[in-house]
Amino acid sequence: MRVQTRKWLVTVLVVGLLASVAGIGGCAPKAQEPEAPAANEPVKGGTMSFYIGEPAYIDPYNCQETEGMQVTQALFDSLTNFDPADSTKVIPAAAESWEPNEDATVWTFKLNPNGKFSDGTPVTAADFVYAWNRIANPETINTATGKADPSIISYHLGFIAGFDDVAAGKAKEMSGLKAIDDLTLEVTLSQPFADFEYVVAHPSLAPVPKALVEGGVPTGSGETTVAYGEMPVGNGPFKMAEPWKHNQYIKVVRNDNYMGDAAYLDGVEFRIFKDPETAYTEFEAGNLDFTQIGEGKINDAIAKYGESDDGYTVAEGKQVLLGPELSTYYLIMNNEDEFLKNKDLRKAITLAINRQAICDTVFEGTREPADSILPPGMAGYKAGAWADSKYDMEAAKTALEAAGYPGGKGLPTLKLAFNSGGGHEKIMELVQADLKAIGINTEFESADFPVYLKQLDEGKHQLARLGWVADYPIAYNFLYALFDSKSTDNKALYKNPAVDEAIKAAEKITDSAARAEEFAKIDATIGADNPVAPLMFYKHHHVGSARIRDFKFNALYFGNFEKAWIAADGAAK
Amino acid sequence: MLQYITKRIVQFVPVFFGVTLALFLIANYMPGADPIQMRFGERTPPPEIKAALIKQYGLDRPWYVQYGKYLVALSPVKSVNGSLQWTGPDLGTSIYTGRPVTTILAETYPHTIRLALVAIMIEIVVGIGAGVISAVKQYSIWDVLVTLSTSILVSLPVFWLGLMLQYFFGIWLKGATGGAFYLPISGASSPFFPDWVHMILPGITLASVSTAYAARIMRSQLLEVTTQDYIRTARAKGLSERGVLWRHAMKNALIPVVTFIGLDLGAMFAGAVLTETVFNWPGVGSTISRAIFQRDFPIVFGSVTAMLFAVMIINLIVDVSYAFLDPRIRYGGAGE
Amino acid sequence: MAGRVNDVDTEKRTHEQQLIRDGVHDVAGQPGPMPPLIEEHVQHQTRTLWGDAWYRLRRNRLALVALIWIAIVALAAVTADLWVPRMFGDPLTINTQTASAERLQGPSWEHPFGTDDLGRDLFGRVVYGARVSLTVGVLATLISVLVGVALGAVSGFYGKFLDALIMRTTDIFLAFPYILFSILILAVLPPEMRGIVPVILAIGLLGWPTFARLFRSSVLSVKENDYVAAGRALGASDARLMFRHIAPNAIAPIIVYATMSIGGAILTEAALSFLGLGVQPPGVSWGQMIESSRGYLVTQPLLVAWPGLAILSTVLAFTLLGDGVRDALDVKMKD
Amino acid sequence: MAEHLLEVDDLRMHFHTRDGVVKAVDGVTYTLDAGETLGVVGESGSGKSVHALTMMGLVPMPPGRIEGGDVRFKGRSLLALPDEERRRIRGNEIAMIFQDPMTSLNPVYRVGRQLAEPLMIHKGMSKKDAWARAVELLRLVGIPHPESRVRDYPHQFSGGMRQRVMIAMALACDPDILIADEPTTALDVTIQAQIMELMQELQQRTNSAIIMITHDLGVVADMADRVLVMYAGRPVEYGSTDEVFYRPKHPYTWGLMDSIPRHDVTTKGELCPIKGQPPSLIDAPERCSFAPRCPYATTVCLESVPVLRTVGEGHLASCHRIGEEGFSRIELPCAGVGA
Repeated sequence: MRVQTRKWLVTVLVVGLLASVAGIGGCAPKAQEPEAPAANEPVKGGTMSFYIGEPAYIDPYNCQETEGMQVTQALFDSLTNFDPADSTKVIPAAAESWEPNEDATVWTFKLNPNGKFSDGTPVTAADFVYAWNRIANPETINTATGKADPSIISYHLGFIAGFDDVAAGKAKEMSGLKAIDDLTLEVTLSQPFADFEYVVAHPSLAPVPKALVEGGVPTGSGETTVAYGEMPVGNGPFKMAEPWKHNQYIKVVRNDNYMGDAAYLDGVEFRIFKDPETAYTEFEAGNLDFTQIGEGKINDAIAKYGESDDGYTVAEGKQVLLGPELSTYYLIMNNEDEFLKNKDLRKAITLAINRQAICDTVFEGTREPADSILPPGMAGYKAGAWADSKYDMEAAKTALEAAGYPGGKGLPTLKLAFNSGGGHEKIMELVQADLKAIGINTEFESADFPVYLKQLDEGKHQLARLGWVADYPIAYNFLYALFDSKSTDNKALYKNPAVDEAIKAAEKITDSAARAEEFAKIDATIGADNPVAPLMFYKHHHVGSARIRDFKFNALYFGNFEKAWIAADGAAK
Repeated sequence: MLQYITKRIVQFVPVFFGVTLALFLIANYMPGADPIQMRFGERTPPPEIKAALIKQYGLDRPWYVQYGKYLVALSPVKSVNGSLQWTGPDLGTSIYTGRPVTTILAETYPHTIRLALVAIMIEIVVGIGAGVISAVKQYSIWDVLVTLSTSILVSLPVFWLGLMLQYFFGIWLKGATGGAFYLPISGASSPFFPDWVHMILPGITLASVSTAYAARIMRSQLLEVTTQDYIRTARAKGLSERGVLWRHAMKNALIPVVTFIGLDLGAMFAGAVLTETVFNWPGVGSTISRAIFQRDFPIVFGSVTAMLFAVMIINLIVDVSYAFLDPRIRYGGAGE
Repeated sequence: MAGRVNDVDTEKRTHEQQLIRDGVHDVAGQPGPMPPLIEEHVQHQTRTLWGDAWYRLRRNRLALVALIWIAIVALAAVTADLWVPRMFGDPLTINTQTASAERLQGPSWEHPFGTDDLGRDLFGRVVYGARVSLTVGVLATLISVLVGVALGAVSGFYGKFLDALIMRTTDIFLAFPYILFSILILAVLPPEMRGIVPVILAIGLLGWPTFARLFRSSVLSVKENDYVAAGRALGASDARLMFRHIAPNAIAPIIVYATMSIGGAILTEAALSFLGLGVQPPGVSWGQMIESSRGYLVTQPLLVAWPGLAILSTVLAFTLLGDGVRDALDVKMKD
Repeated sequence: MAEHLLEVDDLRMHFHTRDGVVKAVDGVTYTLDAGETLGVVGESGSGKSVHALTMMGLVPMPPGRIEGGDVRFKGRSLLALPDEERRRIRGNEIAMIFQDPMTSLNPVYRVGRQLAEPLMIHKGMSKKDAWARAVELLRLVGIPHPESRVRDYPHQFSGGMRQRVMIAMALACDPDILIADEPTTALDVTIQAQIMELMQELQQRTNSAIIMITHDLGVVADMADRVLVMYAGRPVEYGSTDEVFYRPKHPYTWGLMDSIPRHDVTTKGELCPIKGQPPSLIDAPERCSFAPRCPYATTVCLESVPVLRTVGEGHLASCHRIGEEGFSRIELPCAGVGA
């Protein structure tokens, strides 16, 4: 690898020099040049390089952020998977089939008999039981450190009967989790939850091989083994080629024991960068196949690389992905605050914000103004569901007057909080300018993330920003978490018993269409109260290289590596 | 000499306790942050899980207990099953990633040291070279150039210099040569360049200010030394100008320069926050600053501890080499 | 042993001129009385030390240009409210309705430096940024000087325990990388306290050790001088010795270092703002401008270049002025 | 006329500084023969050291510039020699001892090495031989335990011992001329006498010529065969020691004499230092440079520069008023500024 690398560099240098001497002008990226039409059939081979930040974990038991999840979902198959074609649907993965009982409290999953870990061991229902109990147990050992390190994503399993006992340390195993036989897994929930089939698609709920988790993973070179967390073995289309090179890269190669179709790619190299800006420069230099586009460069990138047709799939010359993500950026208004508990004031604020300006300036028009808390592409989303979530200065002024603060008179300077360093400053500057325009003065209160989170936790905030990313493409994931009076994520402190009841009732409906309809109604109900001001829906701002084909990066932020391939004549550029 | 080293180490003790204690107090009396919550991002965890983590990191204990535990864990020799064993210092685990701080340091320190050595090489070669040229050719165009460029270099914001280098060598040059030639502008390694190429721009950036200072010190020292009586003596003895410069002036002039470079190396071992941030260099400087932002105090304490020891050892080496260069120190009593 | 020829050496030009004048007027007649030599010499020095320095500074062309530049920047910053909004539009306010049309314009007559990504005039922002930079530079240095000189004086004058305590404290301060220390201090401050004041305090309070050491060593060396011993012998109080004898003579290196420190403080402020710890928007500072336009390095490098050049030119001016002051006051200092 | 060992002929060394031209040495003329000692006296800044450094080629140029005159050593013009040949004379045929022994030795090298250096350069000795000779030289100048001291560093020697080392270094190559630039100024009185004695002793042994630069008239009276009095870069009086001391002609020399405590004159026992300061040499006007301080000055003194003229047997002096009727030394009341 290294040797080849140098040769490549030397060749480039020599070619470059020759070209410049001869006045040819060098070798520019061939992105825009039409290729010979031969290469539309997938071919095997090649390694795709993919930008991620340094993950916290790639061991599924504690894999939470998108960084680690990119790797985990290449290494593992959970029971179900989100349909690459339509992320609001789930398709079979490790489970061939599944079925809930009538009120969606007992779920039975039938595993695919061909399922194997990459070391050849078959995947059994017991592996799921082990993996899930491992997540729930607060004493679980982090294999990389050898110390107890509770999973912070155990909330995925919160509905399983017996979870609370395990979490509280009163039991070791969840009573609701049973391996009926090698290929049958039965899950009993503590309350009806019709969306459970989406939950189990999450990559962190994948099966893990107990022997390797507890005994270490052979690295393949000599007798040495490394902690499972450094080189997880899974049942997915790829397997680790070598232990995780922290802060540098994670290399995975095709798993020949995979139950599904073998991947075309020889492997994927997840290259770790601290910030997307650098990664993007590397991409421009031709050193990366897939990355984010930093702020300010999106239009430039579209001009250079072309915009993808569906917003999710990379094709040559249509390489910039701008598909909506299932997440919403919103401004919390503390519903228990002395001033903000005034519904009309909240309405005035939400009407005053020029969402389009934010999308146009900060994101170069590549995000969409939010007209609901539920993002498009999610079952239950209805355009314009939140009637006041639009820019209307006159209406805002009227609402402000109705609130008892005509022209802002009588209203103190409100605190506008956000976490620093996350690129929120500019959005907040725009919000501040808009609020000022109708007479509401605000002052910034920015803090480092942990400080900010604590402030929100303590409920001291007035106006604050947050973003909510769907774990699974279900409305419940948004509406319960953000607006149920019992939810700890309800940072707006919105309390509406009718909404609490309605959400609970909706989860008993096993028919997905009917359930979606119910959630759409709940969404509108909440929207009428303006507990928060949805600002915009996130969209992808990613770009792939011209040589990768059929690579789909879906709305949930998962890359579909098993179907991707690299054009044979695709140069590094 | 031994006495000298002992004295140095004795002086280090209050510095070590002062800095670490200050850190602990800062960490404890200005909390306002929830580092545990940081792990969960914008999602609030069940209270049991959070409590388990707080307990695990000992964050529920008073600060002096935490400090005491930190000091005990720091000892590389510990009692294991009743007998003393070499276990190496234990710096705890990162709150954010759960990984051992020693592992994180073992990953980041080599990068920091590599970059520091490159920068020091630049500093020695370019800084001392430019200083010598400008002193020897005083008032020449070279002297003016060196003087002016050192003034500019010490007035440059390091991070801005880094960004400009990135623009010219990573972006503009690439466009100008049609992608044939450019330098990598981030990270410590990539499959497309040998590792040393990655060190060029961050190395230059990190070295910039110090190189300018080294050149200035070298120049002023050499000019100062050449006015010394013993230089006149050397000339009067019939030494050639070259002999005077290299045999008599250089060694004397180098003493303060060596001190400066040594201390600078020590400072670089402490991590170059700005350079590492701009170039995404996976070293200890960027790790510490990120840990501070994340309130990942085990990493902050661990890195600072390692840093203090590194700086102390470098300073010790500098002192010893200083004594080696200057017999007045070696033989005690500075003459007069 | 044999007597020596009068060996008081001085080459002060002005002094010499005066001697010639006195001498020549008298040559025609009787040899006139010469002014008493020693006293005249000393008097002359105390009277014109600053005058001399100013004279020499004015003759240093680079330092003069630097001084003028600093004056221009300062004047522009102070008067910004009077002319910037009128000429280029208010660079501190965003109009969200026109922002997307106005943003990222190249340099023009209307916007000499172009506009930023939120459609504000860049030149105006650079001018407003100077306010923060100069304020931080001057105030932070002032704090460092006051604290440093006070502690250095105590340390140098009283010695013993206080000296050891203060010097070990400077060790601690100097052992810890400046930038990390300021990051740490600023990061742990409660968010409502963020802004320019803590930045000034942090830079100022971290900068004192150098001044303390500098002043201490000046005090120590000046203390050895005969006139201090004489003053002591005459029964002068400590305070009187300090203010009348020691301080005026030990202050020159402080002035030189302070001049250069202003530039250093501006750089530190820029670095802290670049790391997101300095001035918070909607305030403007040069470092923060660089930070917030870093993303445009590829497409709009000028957005990054302008504030950087502003920092460079201003800090360079302070560096050159510092060099000039050093030469003018004839202070020996390590670079 | 027989060739002298050294002929200094109207030597002029000016410094071109930003403030103007400094005429540090402005027309010095004398000769020197083997075994002879010339005393050069004058205040600081009178150009006595600079003229010696000019001969040695140790004046940095620029700012220094030789504006005229010549220095002939054994008939060859030193100033016209290429650098390389001049270097071969320095330290070899003409050696120099400096004022401050504390700073004239390189602090970072052992004295042996510093002593061996000229031997290796000029005599082509091996390192070993040179060091052996260095021990000899140390013994010669009276340093006890030279075998071990040769390995010491300068800071381990006392001031007097260091000056002995300097002398040893100057004598290493048996030079024809030894220039001693205020060799005892920085030393204790008792040490001064020892060093002077040592130099005289060594001169007798080697028959080298010595140029003794000093402001100490006592030293000159003791050692010198001839005396050159300099003021403001110019010679004001020149002659044999006896002539100059017993029949001084120049008011400046008179002033110098008055500032010596004399045992043969009993009047008052008061010292009369010369009042005022030596003039700045920058853009000095065309006049007698001593005039502003000269109690005898008249308008004629301000009109032109006096030239050296013969005033006695091999005795020259430059004063406008010499030969004027009634111009003689008068007893002036001292102004009361103690020495």
